[in-house]
Amino acid sequence: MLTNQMVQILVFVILTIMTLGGGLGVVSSRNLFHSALFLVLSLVGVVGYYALLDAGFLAVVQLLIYVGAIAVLILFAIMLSRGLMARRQHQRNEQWWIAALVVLLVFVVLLVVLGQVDWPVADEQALLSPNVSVGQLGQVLLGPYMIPFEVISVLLLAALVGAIILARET
Amino acid sequence: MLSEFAFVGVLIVFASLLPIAGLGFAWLVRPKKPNPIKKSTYECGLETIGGTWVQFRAQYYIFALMFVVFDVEAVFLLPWAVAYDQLPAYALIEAVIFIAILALALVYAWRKDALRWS
Amino acid sequence: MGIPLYWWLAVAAALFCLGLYGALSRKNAIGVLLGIELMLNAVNINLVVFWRYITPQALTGQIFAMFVIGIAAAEAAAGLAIIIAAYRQRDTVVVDELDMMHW
Amino acid sequence: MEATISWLTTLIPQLPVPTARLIVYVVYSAILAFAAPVVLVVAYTYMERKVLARLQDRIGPNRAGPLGILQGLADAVKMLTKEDITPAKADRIVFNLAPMLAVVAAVLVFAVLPVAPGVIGTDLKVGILYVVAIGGLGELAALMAGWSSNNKFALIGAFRTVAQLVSYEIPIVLAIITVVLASGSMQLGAIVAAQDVPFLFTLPVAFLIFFVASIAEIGRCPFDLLEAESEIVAGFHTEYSGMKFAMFFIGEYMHLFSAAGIATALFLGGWRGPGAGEASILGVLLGFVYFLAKTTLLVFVMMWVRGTLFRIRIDHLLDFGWKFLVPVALFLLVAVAFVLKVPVLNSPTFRWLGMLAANGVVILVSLALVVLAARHSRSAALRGVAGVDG
Repeated sequence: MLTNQMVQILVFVILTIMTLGGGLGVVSSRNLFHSALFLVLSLVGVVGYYALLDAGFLAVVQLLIYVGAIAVLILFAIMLSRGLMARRQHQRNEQWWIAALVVLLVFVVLLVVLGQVDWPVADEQALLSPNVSVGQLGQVLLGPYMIPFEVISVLLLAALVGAIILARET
Repeated sequence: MLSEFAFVGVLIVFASLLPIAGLGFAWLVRPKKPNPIKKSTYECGLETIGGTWVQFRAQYYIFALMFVVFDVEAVFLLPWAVAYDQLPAYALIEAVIFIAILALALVYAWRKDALRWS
Repeated sequence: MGIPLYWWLAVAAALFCLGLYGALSRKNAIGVLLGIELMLNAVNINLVVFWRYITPQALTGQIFAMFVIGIAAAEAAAGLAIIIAAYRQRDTVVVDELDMMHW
Repeated sequence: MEATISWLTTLIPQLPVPTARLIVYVVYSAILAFAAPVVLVVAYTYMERKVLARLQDRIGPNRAGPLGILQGLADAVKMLTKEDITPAKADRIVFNLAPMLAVVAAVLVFAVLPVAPGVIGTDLKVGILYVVAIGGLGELAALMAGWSSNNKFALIGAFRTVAQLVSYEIPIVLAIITVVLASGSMQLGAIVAAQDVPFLFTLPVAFLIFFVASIAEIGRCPFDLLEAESEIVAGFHTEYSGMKFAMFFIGEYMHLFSAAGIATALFLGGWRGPGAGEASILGVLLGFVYFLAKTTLLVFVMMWVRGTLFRIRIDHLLDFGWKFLVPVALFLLVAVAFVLKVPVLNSPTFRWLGMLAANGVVILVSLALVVLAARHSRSAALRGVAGVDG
């Protein structure tokens, strides 16, 4: 008999294969276009994570912004820098093995440290009913987080202005 | 406690079975007689001259850029729209400032002719 | 939640390390950017996991994740524009060759 | 769905609820993923051919079966038995994945479509945003197809398709935010429930923006640049043949249906109508009939538009999106937000009238601005001519 927990773990394992497998593809693929597609796979895995964590709004936002917008932007940029695809050059720099060693070290340290911390996990009752709706998000966004809310639009305006100046053909 | 996305998960499985079944069945019944001319790249019967990677115009990138900016702004406006009835009147002013900055981005791109397809 | 908190943290750490490796080892500027996107996502997973497991009644984790996504979009837009501009100027996006900053 | 699950558990008492839920999910998924696409494509291609033929004073399909009703079947057999060619220079894996992704993305939208009272795959709290987000997968499929074909026409077609899709997604999202503002929810079930007066009548400008931009999103005439045979052959799927081409084709017709279905849910009151309700089987069936009728009406209008208008140029297309639809949608959003905060308009009737008034103001102001701009550019052009002459 399938219990809820088994289903959750099964979904978690599938999503982890997608996310980490995609991530591995991003860093190891020799073709940049494939790298970007692996990134999409990985990000879709993260969408699943958010859905599993009951953060429905974030899941959909991740799909919309990352998969729908940022991935398209990256693919466009790859296609625009034409010679990259044709030239079968080495994709790794000379120090890649130092990077690999350092990253491996960081990973082991992180795993050990994360295992030793006694996380203040909330009580059972609170865990069962995460109490966040989009409406509440809106109330907080326009209440305490009003300044960051406005700043985001200024930031995006700045990014747009800068990017248009940079990317325009002169 | 089952996520509201459970149905979407089931549907993804079935939705990917549809093309697999369709392509699989077609693979069984269709003829397979490839030859080099059939498999060449389509260009009105002529061979492609030069690589596929002709230089594309950065114009395409600008449209994708505008799209990303407006998409992110829309994501921040949606919680505002959902909560709007419960929000005090100054939420209107906050949102108007937000939308005005967004409109400024549009006006900038417009004035700089970044939106013109030449 | 049926999944231990440590699993989530381990997965996020693994994704972060993959991204870090990509950002450090790639020759190509777009490849570096892809690595950075992976790292940002790992951070976001952590934010959401901490919200879900430690403060499920507070909204801070989700709000922060939203801001991170917004900032990631701005970063990608500007970063890729720089890469395109550099490509047009120098006909390369190999990071080692883009050295116009130190003359 | 919940009603069906509880009905199933009362029918077979020893059935545990999770199992009943799984059975219902699987059956409904199978309907959405297999039956619906086949029925929709056959029905709508037949309808499209007949409608277009009538508009052009022809008869349309009339050989296969009575009134040519079996034409869709004949096409299906033809597609199945066509040789499937993968170009030698193509990137095989990506080339094969792209059409599958296109179909999966098209099916996934159906999950949140409220087709009848209580009949909806899952009434996500973020339903309408989910629909928009899934649309992004279609862009990805187009880019994958265009890139992996290793063909200039396909690549340029993919670029154009995606530029068009992203440009018209913004007006759609802004129109949706207006609806969310008026209904206070992103849940499609709740949006349908909020429409005692359909938003078509209270937010007509939002409907027009949504509808026009939807036509562009599904790439139909007059926005069918990606299939401009005289310029870029057949767009991003130039290299596709046989069943893989059929996948893109099926995806297109499913998008046609889901775009009309979402417009119905957002603006035409969804399944609502006299007698429709969740209480009885008859009410549910009646609701389904209303939904299908409204959706098919919108599909018919799209076909009518296709038969009447001519294809527009890409610069005009992008200008229309960014320089007309987006500013109008932003203006409308602000106007409706303003009206909803006016304290006098507290009763529902006044709310509706207020929104309608806001829409009227938006129409008048934007039309006035367009006329002024046209006059300005005309006189500028005239001055230019005079300058050359003088």
